[in-house]
Amino acid sequence: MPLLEAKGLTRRFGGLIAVNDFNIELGEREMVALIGPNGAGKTTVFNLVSGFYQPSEGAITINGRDTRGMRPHQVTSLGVARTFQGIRLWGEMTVLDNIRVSQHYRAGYSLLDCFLRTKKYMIREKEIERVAWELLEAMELKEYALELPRNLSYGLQRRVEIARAMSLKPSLLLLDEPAAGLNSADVEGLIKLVRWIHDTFPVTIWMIEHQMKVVMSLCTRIKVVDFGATIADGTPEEIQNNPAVIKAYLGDDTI
Amino acid sequence: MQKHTFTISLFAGIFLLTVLAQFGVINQYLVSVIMLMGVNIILSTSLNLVNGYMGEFSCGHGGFMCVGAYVSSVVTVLCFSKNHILGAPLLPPSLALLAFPLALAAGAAVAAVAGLVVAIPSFKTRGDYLAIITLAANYIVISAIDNMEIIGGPRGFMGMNATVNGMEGLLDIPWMLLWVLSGTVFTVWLLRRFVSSTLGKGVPAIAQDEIAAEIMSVDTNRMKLIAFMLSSGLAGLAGGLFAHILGYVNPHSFDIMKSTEVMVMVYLGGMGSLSGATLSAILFTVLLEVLRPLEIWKWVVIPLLLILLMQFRPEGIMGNKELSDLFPKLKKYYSFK
Amino acid sequence: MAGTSGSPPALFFFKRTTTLWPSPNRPTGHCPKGRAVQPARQGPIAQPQGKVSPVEFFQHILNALQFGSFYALIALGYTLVYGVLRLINFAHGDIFMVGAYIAYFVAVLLLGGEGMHGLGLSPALTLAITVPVTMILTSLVGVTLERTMYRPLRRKGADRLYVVITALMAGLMLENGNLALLGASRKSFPELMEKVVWTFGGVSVTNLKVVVIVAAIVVFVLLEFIVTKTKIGMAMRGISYDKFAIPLMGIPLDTIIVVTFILGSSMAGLAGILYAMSYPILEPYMGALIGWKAFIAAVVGGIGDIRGAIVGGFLLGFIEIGVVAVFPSTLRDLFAFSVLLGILWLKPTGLFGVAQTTKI
Amino acid sequence: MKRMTIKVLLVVLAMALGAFALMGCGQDSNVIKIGFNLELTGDIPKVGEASKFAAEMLKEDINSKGGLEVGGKKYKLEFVYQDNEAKADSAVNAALKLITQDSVVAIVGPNSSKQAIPAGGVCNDNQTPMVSPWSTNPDTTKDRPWVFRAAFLDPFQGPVAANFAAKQFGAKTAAVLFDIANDYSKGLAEIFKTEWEKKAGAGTVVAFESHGTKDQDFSAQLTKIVAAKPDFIFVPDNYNQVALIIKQAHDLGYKGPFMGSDAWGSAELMTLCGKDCIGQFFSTHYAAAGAQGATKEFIDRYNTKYKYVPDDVAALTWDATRLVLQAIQEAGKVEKDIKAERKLVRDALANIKEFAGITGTMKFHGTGDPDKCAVVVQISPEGKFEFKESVCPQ
Repeated sequence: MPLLEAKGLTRRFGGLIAVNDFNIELGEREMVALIGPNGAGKTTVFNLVSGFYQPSEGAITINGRDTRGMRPHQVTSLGVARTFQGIRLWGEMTVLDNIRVSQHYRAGYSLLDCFLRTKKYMIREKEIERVAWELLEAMELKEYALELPRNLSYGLQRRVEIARAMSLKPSLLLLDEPAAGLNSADVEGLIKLVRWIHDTFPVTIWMIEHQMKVVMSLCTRIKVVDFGATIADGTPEEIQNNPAVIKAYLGDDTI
Repeated sequence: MQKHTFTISLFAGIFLLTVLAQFGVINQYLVSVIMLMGVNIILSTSLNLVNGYMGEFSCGHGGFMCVGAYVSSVVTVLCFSKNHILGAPLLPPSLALLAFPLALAAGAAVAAVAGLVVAIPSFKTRGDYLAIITLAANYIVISAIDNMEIIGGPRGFMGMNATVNGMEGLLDIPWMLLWVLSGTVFTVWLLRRFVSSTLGKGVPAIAQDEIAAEIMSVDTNRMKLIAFMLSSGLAGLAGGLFAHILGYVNPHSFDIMKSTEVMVMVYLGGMGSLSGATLSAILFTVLLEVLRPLEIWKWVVIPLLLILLMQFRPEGIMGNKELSDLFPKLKKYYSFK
Repeated sequence: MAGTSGSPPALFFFKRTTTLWPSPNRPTGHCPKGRAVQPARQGPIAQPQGKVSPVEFFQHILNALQFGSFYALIALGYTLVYGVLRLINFAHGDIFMVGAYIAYFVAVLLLGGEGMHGLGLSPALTLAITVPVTMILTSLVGVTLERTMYRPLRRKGADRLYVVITALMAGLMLENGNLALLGASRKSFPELMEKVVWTFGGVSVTNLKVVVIVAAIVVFVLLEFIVTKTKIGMAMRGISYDKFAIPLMGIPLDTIIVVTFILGSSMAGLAGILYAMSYPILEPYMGALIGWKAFIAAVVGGIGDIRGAIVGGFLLGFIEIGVVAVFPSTLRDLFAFSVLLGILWLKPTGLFGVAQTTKI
Repeated sequence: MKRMTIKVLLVVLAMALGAFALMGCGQDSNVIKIGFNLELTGDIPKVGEASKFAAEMLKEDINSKGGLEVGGKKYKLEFVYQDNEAKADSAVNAALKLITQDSVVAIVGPNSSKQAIPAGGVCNDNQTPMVSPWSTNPDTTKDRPWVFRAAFLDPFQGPVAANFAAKQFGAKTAAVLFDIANDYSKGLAEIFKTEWEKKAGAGTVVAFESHGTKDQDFSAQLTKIVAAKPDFIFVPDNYNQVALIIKQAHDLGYKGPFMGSDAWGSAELMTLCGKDCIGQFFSTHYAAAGAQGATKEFIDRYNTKYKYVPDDVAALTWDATRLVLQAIQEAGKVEKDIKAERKLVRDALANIKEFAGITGTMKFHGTGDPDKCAVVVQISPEGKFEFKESVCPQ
């Protein structure tokens, strides 16, 4: 059974069709890219998968669970984590707290536990704390644990956002243009990071990315969309020599 | 041991105050000011959960206070004093000590339920539209009570003293002071524990980026529900205490003016700071009393002071920091975990 | 109040208004329910008028139009400032009060009476002078608040709610400062307009009522024009979309803001005069309640939108008066605010407000 | 830096608390202190102001004569005024401050029942005599031996208005417009209603409408009332609203008479209401126009001092304060110990069976509530309140 399965996914905004009959199947530990010109509807696909939008038509199943009608936090608790095109960290909370709060659904104790500081509460909180520190440690963010995100560099903020997503222990990680606005050095770091994540954790990574460098060096499979419709699907090599793609896409990109 | 210094000194303080009041070292007036101070602390800290931590703009806190005040008063009056409509007392005064906290709890509970009126719309709407809903809720509560003859309508409602006397009949100490102080400590303790937990940290997450919160697995609706109901419930508690301090309630003691005062305390203290809310509540109460001699000018001077303060500290006294953040030394004197 | 049918012109007038404003039909529609509620609330005596007679109905509509106009005029001030600054200017209700007092002093100065022997001008002339002078002076008050209190806070990048609280405090200061300076005795506003009562088959209209309603509509048209057609208006709308881009476009932010405050406060001033003429008793707290209610009206209409303010204002007027007309008036606030709350439950961003779609 | 500011703020706060704890002043053996718990700010500042003016006038009188003579010794009077902001909680604090900090012998006020009821409770618990000049709610003095009042109660005034209106207008039906948020107004309205329907039969109160305290537009209520075609309208409301109500009623084409209550009795009524009020009637404590003796003297002096004719609150405060002073004198001696002194005064107050006030003679029967005659006045074309008839309790 595929991890993620999207069938005939369609989303309309009024007259505009943002996503049109989009299909995809993602298996365990895949690393797939979704590319396409600006406004092709890539982010909309992610929004549909992460439950932020409801599909106009079609269905999404994650681990065999139909996510239609679920609210985003429910979808997330099925093991879908994502980052955002524009960074959306909680600016007034320390990096550590950012990573603690994102484990909210795993808190798993009641309000009463929280008031009475029951054993259960203590165990859970310790667990959350531990996971947070481990992640920070692993992702070389430890020394920033008590900083406010808005005081960090852009690259670091990206890193924190990915860490926050990973703290959800996802089986599917959606990265929405992780390399956007990074300098070449940071991009190198990012590539390393993503690969490391993919090697260390049992997670499928699906990314939207414009920088072919990143896509080509990471992904085993690429899906190309334009005007909401899929125009190509295959290995990097196939995509690179796919006339449709070249026509629609490579024209306005820099490799 | 040192970790508990704070807690111990807190309870020692309460004990000391009660003793002082008992032997009239601090007079009735100061006692009543301290009690109202406590009520104000409860109000400002509880509203701070919504207006500070959650970044909403609720300006109807007085309404929930009103609900709590009336419910708990009706309960105690039903139980312990003969009322021309509600009839003879149901319980002997000796039970007052047991029944009083229950009455307070009842008031708080009903107020919390009333909080739903605001909480449910808050799923869909935010900011100023929600502000209006709270405002309307406040008006509705007051107008509703105005129309309830059975609890006196605009004439107000009294007879709560019987309960206080009942408690003093058992043991003659300033019970209300004790209740208010413990209520205050309880509130701050409760809120402190809530906002310091991972669960509670979902609330500021909503304030700072609701979408990120929702997608990062925070059940925003549940958090909003908790925040609003907790806040209004505690306001109800404050109302219950207030009613039994005065021994008389009048719906128009809880109008927009009251809500405004509470809001002022919250923003004066700083959004998202419990110690700030506490400090500002104390400061505000003291200000109200110290400036009495100014008579009419008092209500010109107080706003002026507040405006100036905001000009100099646009984030309120404490900003969103706690005392312990600013004086880390304090940390080793208490443990809230 | 004998006679039931209005004379043709009156009826024509009223017909148009009713088609314009369907809202009053709602309460009358609920009429039977109202009767059902009444005995429970009202004790044994039943209201004699089983249903609202047509004459009474038109009278109510007229009253609603008049009071709605005041709500609308004040709501406009809220909405203008809000539209530009996202700031709820809670001092606005008290600026309105100050406007009324300014009008009073100007009028008395020109007219004489009230203990001081003024220039002894004719009422008509006095009115002609009072209106502009009051509007100018009131807008000065508004601008002063903006310059001395709001702007410094904005400069410091304070949270928007701190500015709101400052506004609240400023309002309190205006109220109580007035009380402390002028004493507790209320002021009686001189009659600047010979009151005429027209009666169309039992429906009474004073010329003042008509003036008020007309004024509200004229102001609305004027503002709508300014905001949609003029350069400055476009800039105002621009700011409400993006506060940071506008200065980059070379539009002076502060000028726009000041102009906004001038517009809003002068509206409050105008409302103050008309209010003082219709309810000629001035007291320091007169602005508080109507201020809150006008704010509610503005939000229900969809704050930041001028049509919203107008519709919200009249709607509130109609709801309040409709409730009184149909139910026992003791329930006015209860029902009126419940209706508003219901509207916001159904349309969370007000009647004209647009939901902000967040893009991620 | 930030930490510094906070430290400073904390220090200031601490100092404020300290200063505040040390407040309250020393005793002076030959001064008698009387406290006033008044609505100087808030909804009804005019009421507080009038009370204060009257009290000041009385104080100057007595102190100019060397003070109040008790047991052959003259004591200077000291009046302490506390603003209760027209709030219940503030009134309680004000009362407690007067009792404990300023250690006054007795307290005059609060005026409005919303403040007077809780304040009365506090005074009773702390065994300090309190006299409310204006509060008409029975609860204020109920079961409170230490609390007295100078005004008559609603249950007496209601019938007065009803009977008079029936006689004067030959009215069969009545309409009532009252202030729902004002317990005085609401109470009186209800008593009037029951009284009227007792006389003229059920359903003869053809309209029973209410409004809010700060409302200024009554057109909707009045439209209903006018449509109900009552023989007269009873308006137990504060004078400022009365002025608007009558004007608006006339705008709506109502020609009939109005009947009012003692809350009309303010000098401001005529300046606010003008010609619309002429010819209307209301029941009150005393008629300013055509008053004789002490009453006239008081009115004239007040008028010259403060430039307006005193309203009933002023007159009642004058009486309430004099009631306290008389009690102090009849006590015959002044105890050093404040508690004992209060006891003396309270007993003396309770012993006063009859008191000749400028608002008429008051008879007390140990309830703390006076029996006194109400007068009905008509507003003359010159805007004077002219004595029409006097109604005394049987």
